[in-house]
Amino acid sequence: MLHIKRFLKKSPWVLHYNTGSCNGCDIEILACLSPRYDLERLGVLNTGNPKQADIFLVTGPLTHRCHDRLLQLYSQIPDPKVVVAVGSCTCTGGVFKDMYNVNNGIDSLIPVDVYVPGCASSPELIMDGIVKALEILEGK
Amino acid sequence: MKKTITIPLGSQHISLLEPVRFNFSCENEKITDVDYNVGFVHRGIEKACTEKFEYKQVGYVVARVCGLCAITHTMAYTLGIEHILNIKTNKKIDYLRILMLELDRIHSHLLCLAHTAENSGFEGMFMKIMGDRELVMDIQEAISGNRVQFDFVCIGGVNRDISTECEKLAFTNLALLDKKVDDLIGKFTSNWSTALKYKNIGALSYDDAFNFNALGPLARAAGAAIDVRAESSILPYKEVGYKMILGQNGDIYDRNLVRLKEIKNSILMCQNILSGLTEGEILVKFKGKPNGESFTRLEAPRGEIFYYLNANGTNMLQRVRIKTPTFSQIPGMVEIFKGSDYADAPAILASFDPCMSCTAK
Amino acid sequence: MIKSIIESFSNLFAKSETINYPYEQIAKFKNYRGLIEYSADECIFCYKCEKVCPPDAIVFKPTKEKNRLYEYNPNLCIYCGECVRNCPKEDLALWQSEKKPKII
Amino acid sequence: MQEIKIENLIEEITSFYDPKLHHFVCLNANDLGENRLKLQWIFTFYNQEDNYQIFWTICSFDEVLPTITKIIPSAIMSEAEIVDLFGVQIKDIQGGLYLDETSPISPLRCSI
Repeated sequence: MLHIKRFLKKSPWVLHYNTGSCNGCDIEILACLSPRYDLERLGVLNTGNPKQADIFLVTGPLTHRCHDRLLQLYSQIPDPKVVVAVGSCTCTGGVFKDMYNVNNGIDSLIPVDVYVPGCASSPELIMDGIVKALEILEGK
Repeated sequence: MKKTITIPLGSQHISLLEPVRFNFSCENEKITDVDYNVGFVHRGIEKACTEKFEYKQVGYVVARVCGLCAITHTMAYTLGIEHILNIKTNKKIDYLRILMLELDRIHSHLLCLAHTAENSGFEGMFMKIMGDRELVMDIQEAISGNRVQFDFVCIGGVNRDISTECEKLAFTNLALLDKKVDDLIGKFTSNWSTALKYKNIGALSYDDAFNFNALGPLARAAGAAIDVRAESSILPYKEVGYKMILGQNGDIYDRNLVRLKEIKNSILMCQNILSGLTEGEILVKFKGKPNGESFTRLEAPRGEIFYYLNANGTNMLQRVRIKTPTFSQIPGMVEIFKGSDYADAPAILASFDPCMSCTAK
Repeated sequence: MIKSIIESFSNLFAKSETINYPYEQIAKFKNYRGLIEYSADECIFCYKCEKVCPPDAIVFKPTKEKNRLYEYNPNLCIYCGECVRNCPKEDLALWQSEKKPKII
Repeated sequence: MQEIKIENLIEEITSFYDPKLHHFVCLNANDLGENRLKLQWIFTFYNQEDNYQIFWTICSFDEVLPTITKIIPSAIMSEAEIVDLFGVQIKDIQGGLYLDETSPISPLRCSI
């Protein structure tokens, strides 16, 4: 069993959820999987099931309706897990700061390990963030 | 014996980029009723535009309504406020604005086609189209300095001029893309898994297109000649070689083809603009504060976008109303879902190219 | 059919489209909109950048001395460049560099 | 621009609207303060340049407004949005399109 954990870290699977962003960061995450940047060569696979994921990519300021869904997804991901906040609005709220239906960044709800700034974060920055997340995952 | 089963799709799903929830009521394989929940990404931008931001900043804020048609939102807002402030822009500014609008349309359509291919189970095609899309993204980055959020348009003009290097890059990349789109048209008309199995699936009839107020490629695929580019004289679209593209049956196959042909037309427009660009000012100076109201319509990649602005002579606007293409099309989409197979639902959804961050604001 | 066979064979020998990023650098275009940089020596403290910034990423904090202290939050910035365009001493006091923002 | 009375709304729009000729853009609301709400039903014409037909009326927040979804099905979204954001009552239209229990109630209404 201990061995499996070692190999899990070689191929982290990514879960992506949008909590109210403008789609800009989401299409850049999609562009990360495209041939130009190709995250899959690092062993990263985009998955739809939270129970198989290791890295949680979140985009967007936390809207009220996404609140419960984000918490549910976060609790369904098995340990060890790393949360990456992609985009300025995910880190602090960005332009959407203090709007009436927004909670100013996801760190008000779940612990965040890596903050990736940028509006919209370029694939280069997202890859930097995932590489950093891998280092953290190794230590956990 | 018939038994109704409810199958949810969303809000988190691998084939969805953004949170939206559909509840399909199915009898055996057929969808009989659809319940939708689209408000996951409601942030309250309309309120913030009138209370938090001054009218000069609002252009940058409304760009963040949607990342896919960011330039269209800024443009519609800017044209509206220029109408109130009575600013006349010169030809060069208009052409540069159309150039960015059309580049945005190309990349958005390519993304939609890639998504449709992925949802119909053709992963290789997804990779190929996403690879081709990088050509347009490169032009956008070279011109505006950012890949997605351009922030290119400002009140009175544009923020950056095109350098000769950018022009050269744009010409080579567009010529390359033109060839690749020709190739894609061949694949989308003859290949079984992307094209032929989607004939007569998810169809919208000509009459329904009018009854449900369909817009953009969804309406044009059904043969309805609905395009704001032909109905509006704010931007000189007719001078740069705009042509209406119509389909026949309104199914997924036709929608894909209409998108591909529109990309061809947009490439032609971009090339015309780039070869006919003259020297000139890129920013017009203006004075005063806005007072009055304006209605602006513009064609986004997904259809008509509408801005209502009301200003009362102060730095803050009194009311900003944003109406986006997907917003008014949802009743039509629900109608298309009824009667089709559940297995086709993700592909139909992807072919609508829905934009939820637009819808919920 | 024949066309696609020829295409797939030529793809075998074509140059790879992927950039091997963390080990290889991505070439950036000129005028890339990166981090905003500031020089206190040149600043005339007109506070125009603070006024125009949509998300309030630039804030001048009051201090005991005469001039206020410039504070910039890259995690709040939306990289629109409006502050630089409004700066009376553009390129000297405030400019948009081509550096990437730092990841924490 | 054409002012109409709220009682005649359905008749006016039924006699005007032809799906093949007119395009319904949206229903727009604007809070003028002092319990007055300006409503605008915005239509355009297909194949004509920049031609708007706007029906407008001013009503109060206590009135129950009629719905036009029987004539124009796509109006349901605009109406549901206004019910949510302004707290207006429209017959047979439910709120809850955008807002939840934790969100503020009718946020776009003037506070005065």
